[in-house]
Amino acid sequence: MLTVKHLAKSYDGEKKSLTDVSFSVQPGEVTVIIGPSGAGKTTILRSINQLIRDDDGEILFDNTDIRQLNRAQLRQARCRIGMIFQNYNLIEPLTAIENVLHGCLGTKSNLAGIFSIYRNREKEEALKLLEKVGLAEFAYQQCRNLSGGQKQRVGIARALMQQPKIILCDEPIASLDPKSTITVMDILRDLATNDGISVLINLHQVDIARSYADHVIGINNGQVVFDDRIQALSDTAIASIYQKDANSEGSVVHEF
Amino acid sequence: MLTVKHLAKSYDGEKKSLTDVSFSVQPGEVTVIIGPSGAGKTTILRSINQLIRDDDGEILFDNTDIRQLNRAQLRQARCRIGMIFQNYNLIEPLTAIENVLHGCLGTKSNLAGIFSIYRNREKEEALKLLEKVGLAEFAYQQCRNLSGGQKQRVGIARALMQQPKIILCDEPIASLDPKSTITVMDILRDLATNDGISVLINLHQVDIARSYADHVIGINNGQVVFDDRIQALSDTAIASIYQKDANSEGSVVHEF
Amino acid sequence: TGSHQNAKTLTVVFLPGDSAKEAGPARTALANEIHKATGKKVEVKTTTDYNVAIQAISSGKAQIALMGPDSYIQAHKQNAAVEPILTYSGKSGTLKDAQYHSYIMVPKDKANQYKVNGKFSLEKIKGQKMSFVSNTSTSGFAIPAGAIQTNFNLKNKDDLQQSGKFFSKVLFGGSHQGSAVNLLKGDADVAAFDDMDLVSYGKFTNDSTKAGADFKINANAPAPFNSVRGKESIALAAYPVQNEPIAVNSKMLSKSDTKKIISTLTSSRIAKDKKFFAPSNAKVHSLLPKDGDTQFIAISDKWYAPTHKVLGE
Amino acid sequence: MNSDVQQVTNFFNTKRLRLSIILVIFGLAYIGASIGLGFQTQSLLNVQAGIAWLIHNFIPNEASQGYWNEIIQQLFRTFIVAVASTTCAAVVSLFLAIIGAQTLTPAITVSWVIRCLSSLLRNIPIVAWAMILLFSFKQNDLTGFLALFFMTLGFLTRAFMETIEDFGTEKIQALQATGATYLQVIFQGLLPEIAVALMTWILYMIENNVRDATLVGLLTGTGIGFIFNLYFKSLRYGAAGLVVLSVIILVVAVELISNLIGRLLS
Amino acid sequence: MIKPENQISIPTRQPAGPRLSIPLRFRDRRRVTILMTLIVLAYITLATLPTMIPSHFKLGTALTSFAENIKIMFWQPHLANTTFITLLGALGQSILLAFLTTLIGSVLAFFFALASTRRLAPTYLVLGIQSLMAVIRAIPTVLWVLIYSVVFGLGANAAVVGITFHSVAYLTKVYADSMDELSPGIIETMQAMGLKKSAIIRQAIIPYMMPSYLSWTFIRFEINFADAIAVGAAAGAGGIGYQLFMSSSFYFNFHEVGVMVYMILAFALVLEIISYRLRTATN
Ligand SMILES: Nc1ncnc2c1ncn2[C@@H]1O[C@H](COP(=O)(O)OP(=O)(O)OP(=O)(O)O)[C@@H](O)[C@H]1O
Ligand SMILES: Nc1ncnc2c1ncn2[C@@H]1O[C@H](COP(=O)(O)OP(=O)(O)OP(=O)(O)O)[C@@H](O)[C@H]1O
Ligand SMILES: [Mg+2]
Ligand SMILES: [Mg+2]
Repeated sequence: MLTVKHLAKSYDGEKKSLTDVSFSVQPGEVTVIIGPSGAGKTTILRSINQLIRDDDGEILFDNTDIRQLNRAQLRQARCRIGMIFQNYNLIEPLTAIENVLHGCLGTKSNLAGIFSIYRNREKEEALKLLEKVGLAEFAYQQCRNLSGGQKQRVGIARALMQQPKIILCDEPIASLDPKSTITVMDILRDLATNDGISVLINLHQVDIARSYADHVIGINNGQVVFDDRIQALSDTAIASIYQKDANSEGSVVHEF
Repeated sequence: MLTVKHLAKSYDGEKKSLTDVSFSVQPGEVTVIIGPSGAGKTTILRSINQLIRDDDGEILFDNTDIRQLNRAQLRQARCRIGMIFQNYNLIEPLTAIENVLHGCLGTKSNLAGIFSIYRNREKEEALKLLEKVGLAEFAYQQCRNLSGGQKQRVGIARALMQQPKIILCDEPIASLDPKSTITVMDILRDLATNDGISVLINLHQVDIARSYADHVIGINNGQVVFDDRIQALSDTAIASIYQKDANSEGSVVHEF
Repeated sequence: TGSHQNAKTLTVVFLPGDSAKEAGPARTALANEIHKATGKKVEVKTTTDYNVAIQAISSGKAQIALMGPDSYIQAHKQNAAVEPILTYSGKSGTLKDAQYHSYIMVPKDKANQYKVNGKFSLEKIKGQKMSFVSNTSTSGFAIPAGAIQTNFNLKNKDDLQQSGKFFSKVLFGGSHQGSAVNLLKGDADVAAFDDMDLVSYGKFTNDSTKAGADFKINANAPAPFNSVRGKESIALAAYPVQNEPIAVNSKMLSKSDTKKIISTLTSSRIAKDKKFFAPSNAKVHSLLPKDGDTQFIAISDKWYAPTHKVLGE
Repeated sequence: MNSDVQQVTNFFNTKRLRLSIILVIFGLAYIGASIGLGFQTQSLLNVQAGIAWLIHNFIPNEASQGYWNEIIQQLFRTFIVAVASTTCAAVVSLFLAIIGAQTLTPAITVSWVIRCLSSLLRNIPIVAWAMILLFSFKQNDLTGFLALFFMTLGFLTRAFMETIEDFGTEKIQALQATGATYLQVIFQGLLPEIAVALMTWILYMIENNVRDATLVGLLTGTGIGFIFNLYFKSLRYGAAGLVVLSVIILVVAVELISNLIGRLLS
Repeated sequence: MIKPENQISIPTRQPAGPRLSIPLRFRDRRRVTILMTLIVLAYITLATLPTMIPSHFKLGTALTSFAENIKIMFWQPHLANTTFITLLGALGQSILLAFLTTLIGSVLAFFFALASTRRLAPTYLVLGIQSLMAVIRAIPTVLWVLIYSVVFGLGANAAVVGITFHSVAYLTKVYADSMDELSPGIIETMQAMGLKKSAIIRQAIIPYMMPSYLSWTFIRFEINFADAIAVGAAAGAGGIGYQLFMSSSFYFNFHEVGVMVYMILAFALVLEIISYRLRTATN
């Protein structure tokens, strides 16, 4: 499904944020990336759909290297990659259904995008997805009036609207209360198990990872230090993932 | 010291926020008011120094009814009542020592207030108080640069500068981390025990009340439902204080 | 509070309403002469605001003013104590030609359209695009508009100032130059302006005192005439405008001071002083233009009777 | 005396000294500026004389009632010029602000060019605009329109650009990540989010331009400014007072309407 | 706090049966307001813009002449009727005028603001002062100056008083608004300690207000500088505005206008740098 090979990235051309990162993600599985703050988790995720341009390596998605695509092709590819953010990043003054419908903008013309012209089929699909995440009755609420957990579920519905093969989640539950956390993680788990979508999640909470992940990738200081089934994640493994790297300058704050 | 009799208050003339509240506070004791959110704790405290005008009852402070005083007399009375707030309410752009000195402005002339003219004795006192709350070295720091716990201690020093007979604290530790909580509560406890000041505290944390209070008043839906020594505060008593009142409309959210 | 005839300082106000030609040194020179004559401190104030100047001299905040005839008439109307003491003569050195001319002009190539019975006439200017100087200008508005008002029997001059009333369009050029440019560039069909302000840009090729006067822009005229060099315009009508006065507020300035000022300024020394009178093509900006024997001449309000009449005030 | 107390005393003395120095500097600057300008402070105390004069002379009298028609008509023209210039400037500046905002610009040089342009437009005095335009476009509403248009363009471009930049990049990226195009991101993401802020700016500018239109009218001989000048200079103070009154009514009305819209938006 | 989910429950289910078209939103006040406002503005603009263009208007000529003048202004600035020193003096006069009016205005406005903030003053005073200020603000500065120049006569007094009028009205509003933003707890706390009003103002309000007071005052200085120029031109009140008016309206010398515009831009640049410094310093 998705294979990342020898990925490297440095923001300032000096300090390396990623060095030779390789891993792959299987369909129908929840893969969790854990690691201390500043390890490079966000950088990996944003490289996958090229929101940031990395320096070197290969990112094979459906057997094509995303890094080689031109602008139009990249847009095409992005249509099949859902993404979920810590701050939801919904357009707050718009209704939930409008935000969900943004998920299909990638397949539509500029004109349709400008004047919000959607097919009935698409609208129906959006309503169905809102129902799926348990927000059917909030379809016509402005997103600014929703709670954090509700917003994140709209975010998931938006990602699903893209009919994605993979969903990338950057700390999807960091701003949520415990109850919403469970609702959201349950939905993500369900997407992998029942819909066969690959789910790749950045997380800070190891306990959550334990309950929901199939596979875990540990990152420390821009390098993959752990890559195995969840069952193999021992306490010593965790300690080594979160260990303060002797080489890295500055202090790395552990936030979990 | 302070005796409240048959206090009543309604903000909108309809819904009663306080009904027939009576209790009294002894010098040298820590009295804690507990109760669910919206029960009327803040209303009681603010009635005592007449920051809000209540509707009916008596508030005897030093044997005079505070409610009958004219403006000038009320200002006099307020000089002897210290108050501590959840949000500290310090003048953030000013230094700690200036904030503490504000505590003695109530007894001074207009001119002194405008030109910050203080006696040497007052300056000495302010420094001593800052030392007492453990902030001697922060005297010349702007308050905006202090941490929450430090700010609250400046707030206490300011209240002490008033040479109060009673200190009213409205959830003094709600915004503090556990360590600061203990520092602040220890100081308040000490003021009662060693300086003989009456300390009246609104609290949400029952466990803290248990460790620091001499006397507990339980409020529910604007009425006193418990008024006894701390030792009498059984688990059933707590349950009855926090029980959702069947008569009250709306949902009462328990935040403790 | 009575008159302040013995005020220690005299204030002289200048209103560069009609003429843009005065310059700082010339104003200072006038102030110096008045100072020498009266022994009092003299302050010079300049303003572009017509009301301010009128208000200043009529209320007595200023004792002496150099202002256009129209402004003087207004000030005199407000306070009869405002009186003209001097004006400057024409070429002859007498009051006979102490005047310049205000014209209602049209482009030369269209001039024949305005003839009625073979004579130039105002009849056909109604409904045209008109350009005035500004509504506070004597020769660029008050006089020509007064003439139009009389000619067409209008109630007042308001309709002459606004587009779509008497004229299809009314422009204000801001200065005599601007009004002339409006005409020559074709932005206006008819324009009002005077000769005094335009002498350095062009010449009259025939009798400049009556209808039919032909004004031609010099071949080397500077901005703003650079794009209309060589163009000609014909006067439908020409009106004499009496030269501007130096006016005083007689309540505020003592008789003896007035006399001293008059005798100093009418002296031949002043008439020769380049700061006061210099040909319009001279390098220095003089206070007033010199032509032949131009000099200051004492006058009284009576002399302005013709202007009073034209303005109907 | 205790050295700690001395320190506190010094602290307050330093503060007081600093304040006094600042006050003295401003006091001297005030005196200097007054002398430089020839301003007499006591004239501030004569303000009421001015008000009295105003009331005495500007009270619209019988005669001035006849001017209502004219005034209403010019007032309306002035209002129209203010609204039209703001609206047109808003459209252009929204476009400029989008391609100029650092978060959305196609190239950073474009952003700088637009920034400089807007600063230039804003800082050229409106007097200069009015005069240059008057020379080429002559006396008509178009001149006033253009003068206000250029000023507003400079101002709104800057304001819109800051609004867009405050909006941040995260939400834009979220839409880009769904494969949306540049235009789609702007219309579906950016505009709905900043619509209220833009509206507030536009309303503020209309209010401001109604006032400035009077000034521009005065300079270019159009609209309400022109007839104020006309009546004022012909010493018809009653009519001029009526003009001032009508300007007050218009500006206050615009302010009230914009407050109402503002409340509906919040 | 977690909001209970059933708190917001607007009936949003669609009626059953075949759905021809699914709406994207129900009526939303904000959206309707924006749309209505935009429609009204667009209508006014489109309907009246053509009427502004005079008949027989030669756009081409006008534009060429405009471009020509802009070119003269910016590419060929030089002086003819005045000297650079005179202009510098005039610019200085405009700056002094702006400075003086801002200074007087900000001091007066501070007291008016105290009397018109809801935090300290009774409602009738608040409403009274604020309406008065709204009326004063409604009259354009230049009219104030024109009117006062007749009352006071010649000199700077009229300009100073006229611009000050507007400054006071403007600053009173913004000062009062920023005082209203002050947390009510601050003043209440001081009252709870028995402080007098004067002490509360000096010890609590002023320290909190200082940054916004400074930045608003500076903004007003920039506005007053622009006003000083405008007033110089339109009301003959002197300064660089007067020179600008003479050059452009009397002498038609756009070369000279160019020099003055450059001088004004240079000062505006200085102001912009100072305001940038101020902003970064207070942040
Ligand atoms: N835009 C940027 N410019 C420069 N350096 C950056 C940028 N974004 C991230 N970095 C650096 O790259 C490294 C990896 O950052 P990244 O955000 O990927 O970490 P992370 O694992 O997601 O951390 P967190 O758990 O705090 O989100 C860090 O050292 C960070 O300082
Ligand atoms: N300013 C006010 N206007 C109207 N009603 C008020 C006001 N302040 C408080 N109330 C009402 O009075 C009642 C008591 O409020 P109060 O703030 O005293 O409760 P509390 O016990 O302090 O609650 P909390 O623990 O949340 O601080 C509540 O029902 C509240 O809604
Ligand atoms: Mg991250
Ligand atoms: Mg409370």
